[in-house]
Amino acid sequence: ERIALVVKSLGNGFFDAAAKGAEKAAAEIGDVEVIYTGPTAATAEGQIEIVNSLIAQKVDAIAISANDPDALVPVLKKAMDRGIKVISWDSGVAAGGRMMHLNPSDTDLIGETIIKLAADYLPEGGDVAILSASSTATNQNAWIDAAKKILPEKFPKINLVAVVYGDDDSVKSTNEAKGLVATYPNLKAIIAPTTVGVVAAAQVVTDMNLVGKVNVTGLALPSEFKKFIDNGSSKAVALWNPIDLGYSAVKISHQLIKGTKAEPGASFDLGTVGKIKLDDSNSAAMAAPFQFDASNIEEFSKIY
Amino acid sequence: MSVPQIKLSKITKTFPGVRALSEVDLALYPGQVTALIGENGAGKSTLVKTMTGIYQPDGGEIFVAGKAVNLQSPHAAFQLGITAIHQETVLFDELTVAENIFLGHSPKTRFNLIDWVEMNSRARALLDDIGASHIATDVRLKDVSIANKHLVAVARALSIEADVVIMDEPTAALSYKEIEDLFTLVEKLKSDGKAILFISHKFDEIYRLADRYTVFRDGEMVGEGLLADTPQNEIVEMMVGRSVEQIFPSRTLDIGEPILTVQNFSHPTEFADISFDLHKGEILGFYGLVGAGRSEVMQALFGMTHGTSGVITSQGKTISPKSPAEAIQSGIVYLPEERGKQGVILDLPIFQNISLPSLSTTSRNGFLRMAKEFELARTYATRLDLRAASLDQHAGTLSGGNQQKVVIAKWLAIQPNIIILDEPTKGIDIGSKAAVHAFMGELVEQGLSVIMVSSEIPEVLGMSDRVVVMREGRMASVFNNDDTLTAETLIRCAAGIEEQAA
Amino acid sequence: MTEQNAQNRNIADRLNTPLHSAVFSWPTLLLVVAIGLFILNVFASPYFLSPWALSDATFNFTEKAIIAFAMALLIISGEIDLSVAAIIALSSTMMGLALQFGVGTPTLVLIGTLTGLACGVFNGLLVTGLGLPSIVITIGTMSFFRGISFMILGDKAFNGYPESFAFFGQGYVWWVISFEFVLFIIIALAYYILLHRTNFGRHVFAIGNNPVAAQFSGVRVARVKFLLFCLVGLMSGIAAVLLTSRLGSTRPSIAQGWELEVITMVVLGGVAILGGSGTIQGVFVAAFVMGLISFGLGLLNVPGIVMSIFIGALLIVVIALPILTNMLKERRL
Amino acid sequence: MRAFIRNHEFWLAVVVVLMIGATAFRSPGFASPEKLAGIFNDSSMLIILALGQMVVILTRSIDLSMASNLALSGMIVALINAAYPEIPVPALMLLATFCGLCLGAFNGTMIWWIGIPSIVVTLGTLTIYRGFIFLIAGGKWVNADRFSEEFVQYTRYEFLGLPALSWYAIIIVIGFFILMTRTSLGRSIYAVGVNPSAALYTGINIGRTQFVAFCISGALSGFCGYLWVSRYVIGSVEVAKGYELTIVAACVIGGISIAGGVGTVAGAVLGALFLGVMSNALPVIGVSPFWQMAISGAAIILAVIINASSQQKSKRLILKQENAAS
Ligand SMILES: Nc1ncnc2c1ncn2[C@@H]1O[C@H](COP(=O)(O)OP(=O)(O)OP(=O)(O)O)[C@@H](O)[C@H]1O
Ligand SMILES: Nc1ncnc2c1ncn2[C@@H]1O[C@H](COP(=O)(O)OP(=O)(O)OP(=O)(O)O)[C@@H](O)[C@H]1O
Ligand SMILES: [Mg+2]
Ligand SMILES: [Mg+2]
Repeated sequence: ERIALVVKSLGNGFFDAAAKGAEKAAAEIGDVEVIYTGPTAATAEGQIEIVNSLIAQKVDAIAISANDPDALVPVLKKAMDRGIKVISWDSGVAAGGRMMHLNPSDTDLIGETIIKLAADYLPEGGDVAILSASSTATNQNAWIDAAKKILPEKFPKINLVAVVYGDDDSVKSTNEAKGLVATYPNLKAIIAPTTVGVVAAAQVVTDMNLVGKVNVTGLALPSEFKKFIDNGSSKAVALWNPIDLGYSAVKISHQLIKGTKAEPGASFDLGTVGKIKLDDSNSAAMAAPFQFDASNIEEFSKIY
Repeated sequence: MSVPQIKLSKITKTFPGVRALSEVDLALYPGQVTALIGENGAGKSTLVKTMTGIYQPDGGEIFVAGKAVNLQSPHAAFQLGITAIHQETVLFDELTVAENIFLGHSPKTRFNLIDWVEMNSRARALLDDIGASHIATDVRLKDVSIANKHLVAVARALSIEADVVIMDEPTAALSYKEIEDLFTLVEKLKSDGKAILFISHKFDEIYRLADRYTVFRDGEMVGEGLLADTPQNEIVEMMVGRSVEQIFPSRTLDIGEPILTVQNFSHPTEFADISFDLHKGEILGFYGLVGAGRSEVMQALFGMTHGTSGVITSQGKTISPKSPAEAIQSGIVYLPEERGKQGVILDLPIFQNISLPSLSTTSRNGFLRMAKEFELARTYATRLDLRAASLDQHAGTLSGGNQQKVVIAKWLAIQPNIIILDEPTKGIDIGSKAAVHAFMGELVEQGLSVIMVSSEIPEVLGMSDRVVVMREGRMASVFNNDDTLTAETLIRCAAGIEEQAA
Repeated sequence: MTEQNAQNRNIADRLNTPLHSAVFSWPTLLLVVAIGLFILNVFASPYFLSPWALSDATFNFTEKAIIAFAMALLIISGEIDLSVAAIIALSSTMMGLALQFGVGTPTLVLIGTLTGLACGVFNGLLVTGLGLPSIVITIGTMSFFRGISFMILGDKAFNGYPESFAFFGQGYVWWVISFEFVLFIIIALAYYILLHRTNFGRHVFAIGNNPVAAQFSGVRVARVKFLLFCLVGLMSGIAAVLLTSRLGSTRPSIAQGWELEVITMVVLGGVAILGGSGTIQGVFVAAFVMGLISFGLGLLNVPGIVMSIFIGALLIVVIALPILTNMLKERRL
Repeated sequence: MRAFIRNHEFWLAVVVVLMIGATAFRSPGFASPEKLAGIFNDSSMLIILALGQMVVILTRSIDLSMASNLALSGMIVALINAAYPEIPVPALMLLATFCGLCLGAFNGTMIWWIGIPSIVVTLGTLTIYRGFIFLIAGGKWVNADRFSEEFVQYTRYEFLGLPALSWYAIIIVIGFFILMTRTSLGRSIYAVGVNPSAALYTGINIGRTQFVAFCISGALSGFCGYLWVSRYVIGSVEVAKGYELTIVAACVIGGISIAGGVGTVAGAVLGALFLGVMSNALPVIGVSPFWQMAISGAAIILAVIINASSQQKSKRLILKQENAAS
């Protein structure tokens, strides 16, 4: 039994951690080979070529974190036509291109969390900006939409001035972060719901001596971000457990292969992580994001 | 006899597939000019490059002032006092005059950096020395006129204290007056006791300047001696291997209707008010100093240049060629001056070179028919006695003379009415020259009309029915080539001397 | 030069027979490489020899190859176009834009190809009209065309192409034979005829070898080059239709980096980068070689970036080999 | 004086100053010394790389592998720093430069000894070098956390108000100015580009000069490899991807002729500054960054057109009388 874990791009610490979880699940199930693959640049075209070769290899399941919700649909449809089980996780694919989607957490909850992370340290309110990954990343867009929706209700004093895109490329993210600081002199916080972006923004804040003036926050791997909590450029960030995510993706794929139907209401056993149930759009969410700050980052940076 | 300043002994040099020099000897003596004579491709320039360290010989020895030396690089040659004015341009348009003179051996400061101040002042002194005080040292070479460029090349050659000065066809690109200046300089160098090697295809120059001669044929030395003791036909026989009559083909004048009429043909910067007619079966010569604008006029007639005005009538119809393609359609073809760059396409097979302008006739609806192409190429290749192994051999593998034949074949194949030959014998040895002249005679006999641009007076006088003389972009005069027309008249007219007298 | 003289000298038409020349030619050598790779793949992966797998694999190169054929002609003529990928992006964006106005599939295809053609005209005018060096002009238009896509799309994407539009990039003509593959074969044939069997093709070779001499021989150099830029633009437009249809969406970053892949394909196909020589057969086989390498290594789950090492090395080795053997031969002479 | 005004570099400098002026008009803070220093610092790497590319282009070649060379050299020192933080950073800078030099020398060897056109060789090594990054790093990134503090600081230390990165660029620019105008090597590089066959007759070895040019561009790429990784605090396969064409663009805008032999150090620096100022100015004057690409594309096209018309061969004007009269 072969399950392919296709990620947005290789080398990203978040996905490397997810791959670890996938291996764990495979070892638990036994007789499962995990193929961990992805393009080096986060593009849909690169993922399409990879999916094509996975189809040719007749893998049993593909679990993908997609760079583009629509561009991948045709090729994933083809995979399903050839009898391959397809799920998306982390960053989803439009409904036609997958059997189910595994959200790392509830979208609205993440949207709220990323704003809250900034608002917690801004009792007076103020200007904040979002530095996202690529403009087509499904998950990012969903979170940002959720955040925008919740702003007027729950955080009236927080003023979202801009959303910019760093394409998960460190240079572009750095330049965009610099642009934000230059364009909005009263900026109080940069929210980057992506690991590459949050690191780049924190580095910019450090370099431009803005520690204490601009707070960087968002979603980050503790192991990659510890430095910036330590130096004060960031007060706190949040993330779910990527290991659990990879683990669950493989568990679900395995159950699909074994014949479980992916339909609204169906439930999957995620072993050590627990159980999930599919909603009307055939998606399910895992745990709430977990917050890291000066008190616990040391401990978690050793894990993922 | 004194000790030769430089002596070459049994020098051999091979290129892939060509033995350019085989065991040649040459000696140059101080205070003497030695002429090196030979057909195209005889190996003259190759020898020059071996003497200046650009090529390393495969065998043989070189002695400078009696000592065996090894010329590993142009620098080594410099240091031994050997300098050359090469056949091809060896100058740098984008660099300054001073730098062109000193590149490779520029004066340096203590930190081994180039000393621009010193370089400029030394260049100044050198140019003044050779009577070129009008050339500034800090302008870019591209802003210097062609004749002055040549003086810069001379200054470069003299920028080192040389005992041996080599000149490889220095007069090929010069006009009458510049040639005279150069000769004065050579005389001066000679009286300074330099050993001089002079290469030229023009026998009048050789007899005027040189004391000794050496003749090469196919990379071998076939004779040497004192010019005073040797008549020209003997030398020609040595270099060609047979005797060549320097007689222009005689032909019965059979000149018909005007076939091309040009009126007030003008170009904003290059030429103005050109008016002449060309008759059927006529050879019309165009004479002028280099740079008089003859090629420009011809290329404009051929549609290469734009922005011209005037009226051109060909066979009763007014034409205004906007491109060579249009000129060809109206029956005018042009054999360009620079054979290698503008004439043949070196990496295309011979048959494709020949058929290129005729493709519309050999092909059907735009689709190639190779058989027809071969047929066409074969017809004209045999007619011109082309020497080649096969028709699909690349034109670049042919000798210069045979390449010229390919270009001529290409134009004959489209059966033109008017053929313009621009310096058809420039840089061509005496044997091939006679063949080209004979061929021109054949063309007009078949009813074609020929315009021949030439800077060689004997050729102009020997071949043309009438001669147009151009000066500074304008027509100076038109002469009927009867017995009264002399070389002196042409030169005076081209140089504008008669005008001053009037 | 007399009749007699002519008769006793005989010049052969050809030194070698056409068959002999064909056997010892670049495309043949490359074909051997391709067959070798095929066999290697059969042994390397059990999944390789399946009609569907092979059919899927063709998608990796057909779009690029379609541009490569036109690019081959352009490079043979001594010019180059680095803006092809940007043209794809702009064509795709224009189709997406048209889609917002609810046009149908035929109009979409027309807009895609015409945008490509228009870009080609733009390049062609700049290069031949103003006599500018194509390598720098197309570096400029490369940013310019893609830049316009970014101006129009910003960080958004166009989706929702009609069902019927999907046929071009996803449809099959017969069994495993995709529409793209059929189009690729037809275009290859068309370019083979254009380059090797027509006057136009001959002019392209003449220009590439010596544009000045070609001009002096009555070839309309500027016109031919202009047409070649138009062809490259048109082919990029067609590739844009195929790729957009295959992806079902348009983003401004589409086809990023393709220009270098297309040129690699052309050079691997034996086209001299400095112009003057090359064959369509060579490019055709080169497309398969690149396809086989990336598909074969893909089956072994080798990341794309590592595959590119093989392709880069192949490029250098394949160009260096004939030069090296020549050098050895000459030394022996 | 007239020569000076006709000078391409002069006009490019005017354009750059106008751009700064116009932006400052819209957003007064833009022309403050700190902001200008920031822009210079942002352009530093491009300046260094453009100088390397300039040397190569001057010899009638092109180096498309600079960005991959940069990324590979950068990854090598990043990995070494992550594994052995105790190795002093200057040693790593030298090592990066040396790596780059070797990679450049490989290009140069292929071009000199085997005689493959430079565009083919560097097109090949463009992908090969980048592939090697993946192999040596095992596909992983080197993240901010794994670098030593010193490694990161060596581009940031300030001296006279400018970060070290800017100083590296300034020193290299001065060095290149001397190299190109006052040394035999510099002049040979021009000579080879202006007229290769004439260069041969002057005793310049064309192949060797091109080889040296590729070594120079390689060494500078390698050095920038360290700078890049230190500046952006990340080592990954994607570092500087596609940057090779930006470098060429800077050269083209700077008036360096792709046909070789024409171009100056000042031109390359100004070309890089032009792009640097533009990318800094657009967001400030409220132009969407999405417009930047199209604008820089248009700038390149315009630059080429202007260069071509200014470098056009001066007409011969053999019709002297007429022109004297009019
Ligand atoms: N670099 C080279 N490679 C190959 N063959 C060469 C090279 N240089 C010269 N040759 C060949 O060597 C022979 C001698 O050439 P060379 O230039 O010395 O002739 P030349 O006597 O100077 O002729 P011309 O009067 O036309 O100047 C010719 O057959 C030429 O084709
Ligand atoms: N001042 C100059 N600057 C640059 N090139 C020049 C100059 N004068 C002449 N030339 C070059 O010399 C060649 C001859 O010039 P042109 O064709 O106008 O005159 P011509 O009378 O035909 O000379 P020729 O006798 O050489 O054919 C041309 O190819 C031209 O490029
Ligand atoms: Mg010669
Ligand atoms: Mg002329």
